[in-house]
Amino acid sequence: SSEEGADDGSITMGFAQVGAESGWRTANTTSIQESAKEAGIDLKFSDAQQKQENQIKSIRSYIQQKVDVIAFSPVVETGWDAVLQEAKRAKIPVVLTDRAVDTEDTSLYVTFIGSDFVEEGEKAGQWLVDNAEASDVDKDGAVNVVELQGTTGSAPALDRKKGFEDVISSDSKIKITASQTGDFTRDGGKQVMEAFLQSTPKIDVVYAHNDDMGLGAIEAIKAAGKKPGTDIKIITVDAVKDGMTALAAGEINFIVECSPLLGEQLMDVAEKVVAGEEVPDLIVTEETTFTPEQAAEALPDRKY
Amino acid sequence: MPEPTRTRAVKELGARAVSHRLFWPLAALGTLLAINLIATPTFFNVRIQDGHLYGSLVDIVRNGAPVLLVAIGMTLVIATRGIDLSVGAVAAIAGAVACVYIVKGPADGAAGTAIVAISMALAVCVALGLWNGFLVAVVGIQPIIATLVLMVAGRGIAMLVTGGQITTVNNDAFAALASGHLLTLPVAALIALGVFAVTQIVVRRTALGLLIESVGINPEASRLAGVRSRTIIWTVYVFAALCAGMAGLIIAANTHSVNANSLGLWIELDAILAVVIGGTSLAGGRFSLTGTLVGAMLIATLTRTIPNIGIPAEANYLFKALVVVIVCLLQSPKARAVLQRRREPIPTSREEAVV
Amino acid sequence: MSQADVKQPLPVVEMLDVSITFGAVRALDGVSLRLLPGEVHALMGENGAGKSTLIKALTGVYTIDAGRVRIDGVETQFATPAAAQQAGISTVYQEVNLIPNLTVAENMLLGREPRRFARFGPIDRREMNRRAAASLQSLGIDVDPGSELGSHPIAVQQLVAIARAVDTDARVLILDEPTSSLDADEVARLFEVMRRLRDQGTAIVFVSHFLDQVFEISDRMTILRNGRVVGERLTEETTQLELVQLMIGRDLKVLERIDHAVHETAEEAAERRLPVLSAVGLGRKGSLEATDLTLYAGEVVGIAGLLGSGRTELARLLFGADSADTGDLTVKGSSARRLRSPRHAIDRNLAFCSEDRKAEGVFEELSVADNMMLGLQASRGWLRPIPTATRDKLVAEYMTALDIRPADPSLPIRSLSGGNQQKVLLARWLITEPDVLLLDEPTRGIDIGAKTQIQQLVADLAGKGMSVVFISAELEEVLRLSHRLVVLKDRRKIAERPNREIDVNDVLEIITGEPGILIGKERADA
Amino acid sequence: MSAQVATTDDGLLARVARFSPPRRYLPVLGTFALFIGMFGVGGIRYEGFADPQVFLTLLLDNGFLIVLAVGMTFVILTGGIDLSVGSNVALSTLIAARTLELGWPVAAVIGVVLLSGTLLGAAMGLLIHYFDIQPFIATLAGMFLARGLCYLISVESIPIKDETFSAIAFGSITLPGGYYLGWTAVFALVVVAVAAYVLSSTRFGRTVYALGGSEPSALLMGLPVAATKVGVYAISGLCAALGGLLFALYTLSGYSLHAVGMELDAIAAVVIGGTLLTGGRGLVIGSLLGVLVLGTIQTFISFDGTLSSWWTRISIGVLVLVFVVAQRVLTRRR
Ligand SMILES: Nc1ncnc2c1ncn2[C@@H]1O[C@H](COP(=O)(O)OP(=O)(O)OP(=O)(O)O)[C@@H](O)[C@H]1O
Ligand SMILES: Nc1ncnc2c1ncn2[C@@H]1O[C@H](COP(=O)(O)OP(=O)(O)OP(=O)(O)O)[C@@H](O)[C@H]1O
Ligand SMILES: [Mg+2]
Ligand SMILES: [Mg+2]
Repeated sequence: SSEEGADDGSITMGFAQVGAESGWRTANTTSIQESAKEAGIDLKFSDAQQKQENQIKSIRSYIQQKVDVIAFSPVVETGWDAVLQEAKRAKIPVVLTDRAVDTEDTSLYVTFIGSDFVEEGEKAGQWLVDNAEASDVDKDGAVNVVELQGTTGSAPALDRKKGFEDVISSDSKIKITASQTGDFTRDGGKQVMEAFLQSTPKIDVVYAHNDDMGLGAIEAIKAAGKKPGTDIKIITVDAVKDGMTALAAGEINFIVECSPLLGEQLMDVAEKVVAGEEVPDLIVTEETTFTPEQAAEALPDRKY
Repeated sequence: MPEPTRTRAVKELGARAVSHRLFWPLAALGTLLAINLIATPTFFNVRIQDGHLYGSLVDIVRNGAPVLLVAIGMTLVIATRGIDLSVGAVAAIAGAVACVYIVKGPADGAAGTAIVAISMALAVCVALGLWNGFLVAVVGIQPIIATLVLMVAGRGIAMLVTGGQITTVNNDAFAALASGHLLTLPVAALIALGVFAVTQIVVRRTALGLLIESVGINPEASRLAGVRSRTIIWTVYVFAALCAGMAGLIIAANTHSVNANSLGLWIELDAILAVVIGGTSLAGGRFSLTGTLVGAMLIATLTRTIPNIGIPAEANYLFKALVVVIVCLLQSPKARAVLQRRREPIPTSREEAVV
Repeated sequence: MSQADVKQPLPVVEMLDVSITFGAVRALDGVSLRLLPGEVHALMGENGAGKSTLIKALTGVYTIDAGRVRIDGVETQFATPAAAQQAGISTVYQEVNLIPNLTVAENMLLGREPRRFARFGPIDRREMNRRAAASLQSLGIDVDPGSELGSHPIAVQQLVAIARAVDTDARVLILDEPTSSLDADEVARLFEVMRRLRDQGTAIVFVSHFLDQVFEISDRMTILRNGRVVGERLTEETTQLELVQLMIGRDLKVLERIDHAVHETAEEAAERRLPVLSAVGLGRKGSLEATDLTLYAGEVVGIAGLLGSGRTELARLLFGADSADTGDLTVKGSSARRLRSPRHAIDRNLAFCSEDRKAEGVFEELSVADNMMLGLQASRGWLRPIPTATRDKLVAEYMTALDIRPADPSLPIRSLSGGNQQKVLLARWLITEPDVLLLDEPTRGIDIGAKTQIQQLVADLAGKGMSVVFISAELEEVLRLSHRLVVLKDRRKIAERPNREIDVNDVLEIITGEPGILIGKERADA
Repeated sequence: MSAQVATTDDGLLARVARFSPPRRYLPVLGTFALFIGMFGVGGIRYEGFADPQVFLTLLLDNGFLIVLAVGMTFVILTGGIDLSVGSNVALSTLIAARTLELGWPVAAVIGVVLLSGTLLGAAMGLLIHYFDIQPFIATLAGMFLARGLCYLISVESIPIKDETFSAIAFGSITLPGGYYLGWTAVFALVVVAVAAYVLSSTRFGRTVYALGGSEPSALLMGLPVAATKVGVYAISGLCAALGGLLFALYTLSGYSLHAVGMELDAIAAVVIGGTLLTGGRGLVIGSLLGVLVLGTIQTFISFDGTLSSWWTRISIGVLVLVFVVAQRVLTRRR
């Protein structure tokens, strides 16, 4: 129980992870598990396999187990009021990681640690606007972008699309000529890109919602006898190791980072919350962007 | 009098073509291709680039290879009244084993390493197939549940192998499985078509096909007739796993990487769909590998059509549902009977006019 | 036709020039049938003559291609069997058609279950069991109405199907081979019920291959051959010989010859005494007590016993279809302990033709040829396919030898009539040239012509040195064919006699333990 | 034949002692025994596991799955399968959320959701019965269709802010001892009871079993095969819509990616509950137990809390295996 937890000085945290759907996510999980061990926090971990109902169940079970703090990375933004209400009644503080929830009652959670997907899209768009001239590879005065969306309807896919579109609308030269889902996978990215290469003439830029789809697109572009990064510019989001390697090799032109290494920050916040200290409502993780040069520099000590 | 005779002969030929089992799937395939051609006039163009064929049609056959492979194995399993839901997970395991071996292996770029990795992955698949076959044939668990076990656990095993990471390999020999070319043709397509041809020959030139069908049609009668049903069931599950493994390797090679979570996800549904579109009944018994080939190509073409004609991502599923329903309706004898009854009055009235 | 009678009442059912075609097979070709209230009307014909098809055409299972159906003079075409049932036509189809996973009572009352409280109340199980029990009892069947139907032997299932059909207040009752697996006692009780219903004015259609039964119960008969009506007769004005000639269009002299053949070989076999298979203490808990049995080459062993006496079980144990708990088997001198699977039995040159053709015999979707070759192919293994030439030769040979019709081996077997399917199954085993052939009810539901052919075949096979076990519900048939008779009762062997020393009455005496009462009709055939 | 007359003078104890369950209840009893066993093991291993509230929460957390499994039971009993229920749930949540957003009255919202779910189910039933399309394929198409319609309604998730909905979602019955049971769980149990009644005591129910036993026979026996077959898919659709409403209450949102793969959970639950996938045998109560078993596995894993995500999958797979094999052994021994 929470008193016991306070007595012996150790904190029990229940963490409900989304799943293990990508390399990014497993890096996130590893970061949390390792940081918990370092911080001496007893971590109860569960994997919802991308299902909201599973996550709700886990959180309920954490409430029943009377953990000291609950953290989770919501599968969806909506639909958390009921279970968070229960946590509140049981006086267990809740920390959100990575993705926000959509609720009017902000007292339901203590804080949010994570990235802002819309902003990631905006950063990608901004780079394109800034480099519009160079990105018009075929020099016809129009920058034709094809977009590889994430899983249809998922929050990162929606937000990265939105942020990107918002920014590029400021430049009338830049147009999205085709957009299709590649389901966040390399195979999906490759197959969709193959189709685009045949059906959509004059592609200047590929904007992929994650590195994996971008890497798939690179394969397709190579197979079509073109040079990725040169004949077609590529922008992606995430900055996982494979993506950074391709960026350093000049096959990708720009990556917006979305860091999975939230573990340390999370444990920090958890300790403070349990100790009754004040924490800010919003902790946006420090995220940067990478150009090929920066990538080459950062690559050697990249963990994931 | 030659004129009417000829028209009648043509009519009869047409009627026979229409009543052929594969007429409607082929017609649907043709229609899809035609739609693509209208959307992209260059759709059928195939050119030689760097000494190999390049074009949408080539892509379709190459990208359709994994589904075709899985569907070939699935056809035989279904013919014995079974079903194998675990093929997606098995594909993921195969990819994981091969990629992890290559990365951890002594010389990760060498062709030898790739060969060892591939053999190892396929050996693991045989073991998984034996496991499925054991549950179905020996323990006597319903196939759908027996293979559900591996479907759920298998992806976990694949993640265990990769440690949850996307494992990327740099091995040209391995990559050649998917993107390599032999005699200007993509290796992946050659593998799938090769497996198709060999299976077709083995199944129809030996008695295996007949025995598989007999087990599927009436298990008890085949037991009494002395058919070694257990061995046959076991064999088809091993074969299905092996096919799934090859599919997994091709998918992994296609992107030089394995993502245990997404590799081959839902491929079992596509494969089953291909089998059924090809005219093999899920109730077991008579099967048609050629039908499966057509079905798999139909699905590959469908996948290609969506981005090609610019269907928005949100409408993918609607489009897929539509195509599936139409193809299946066209194939159903009952639906065709309804259609024909509707069509009948037209020729009659014309004949009346002539007389 | 000629027998127009002025005093005849209005027919309940009138079928006029009905035709039905299945693919290339013209199953019915302008068939007409009149059914009068208060008569038992026998529908006669060889296997495949079109009897079942005619029935299904009437009750809406098949839609007819041409012709008309009148019910009470009103033109009608039933769209579904349900519609026919609603119009008062109650049918027992040829294959036992009930639901194995439901209870006996549920099967009997399915679709008209008694409700509690009101019309839309819950089903009243107690009332249901009570009513089922009552109507079963009137047919003299003693089964627990609450037990699962599938747990009973086929005969009981058939009786339940009859009880279900009889239980409705139908104006027309159609029974397609209801007696194929019933024993004499049960047939007698069924006939009692049929007579009662007839006297109440029900029109009954009765199909059977047992001529005696037909002559005992029917008033009138319509005879079909190859999908055409070849005659409509009053039973009392017709002789069995006439009927058979109408049905098959040729004479029957073969029966005499079989009797002759059997006795000749009996002597020879007795001299040779070569044991092919011997079982010592073979048994299985719950189905057969430990039994000894030795089979000799060139000998037919008949197994007699009442329904449920364990005949099928014995055959299945000998073949390894069920594995025995106790006992030893010796096949041709080498001990096989117990056979663990049919595979083992087949490897030792045994063959077994199951009584349940549909569930354990045919592969409905496969062609006649495939069905025939499957046994041989299975024992060769998949790697050694039978060469096409050999295959075609064998198939053609057996198609003619057993007179299988239609004579097209590429047809799916399901489009053959029941009797012809049975012949294909026989062919399957004959092709493997077994040393021991176990035949469980090979003549059930088979017309007299085919039956004679099969009997002849059995005698010939034994003559050539095969050892045959012959099981049949028809004592006459068993006695006519076998050299030696084994009698089972209550899952136990109670007697074993050479055929010479025994007749029908003796067997009945052995089984009942009372002096045999001659059942007149059974004698007539001999 | 007087066995049916109840012998009331028989002592109750004696009757209980003599009681041996009919064979058709064996699988369900097996499931029940294993469920109790799992709870026992959990209670010993983890503190707080044996708390009755854990069990009550199990019902609450799985209410929608229970309803879904009930519908699936009807379909599977006829020998069919329904892959569309997961998508149908998602569609229902979205229709509910969108119509509520548009300000429709709650009754109308519920009506529309139930109607659309039932129609989708019935449409698949029509395809299956009248056009001989195999259930697996027809419902696969239904699955694509429903998911596609979801995206058509909204790609983004829509929160439900309606007061009535929240009131129902948060509502619970307080039981003696301070325990509580959510209204949605109560509702799910009511659905189970109704379904059990329909299957065991109505003509429709018996016809469902008959269809699973032998469809050609059922046709020849003059049973309403068409109506029943279309009916079970309509019921499955209705249950999916009900499940969707419960899910919408559970998450107070509508979203196109809800309930992906939930059809597999429902099928697994039905099978674990002892229903044969070939049809004709099984009980609704078994499906309820099946859902509870699946739920317990999850509770187990979150109480344990140390399993890597892949170990979760592997352990679920192993548990399902153990379960199915145990049940197989139990039912084999007659
Ligand atoms: N469903 C079917 N498809 C194709 N042909 C069929 C079908 N049913 C029956 N036939 C054919 O129609 C003919 C008549 O068969 P039917 O079953 O009516 O014979 P029957 O007189 O009842 O014979 P039996 O005494 O053996 O039952 C046979 O030649 C049979 O092969
Ligand atoms: N699957 C089964 N489950 C339970 N009891 C069975 C089963 N099969 C047969 N029996 C019982 O075993 C006994 C012997 O049946 P068996 O079929 O051997 O009789 P039979 O003498 O061969 O009769 P038939 O003339 O029907 O072939 C019967 O009393 C029957 O009720
Ligand atoms: Mg340009
Ligand atoms: Mg017949």
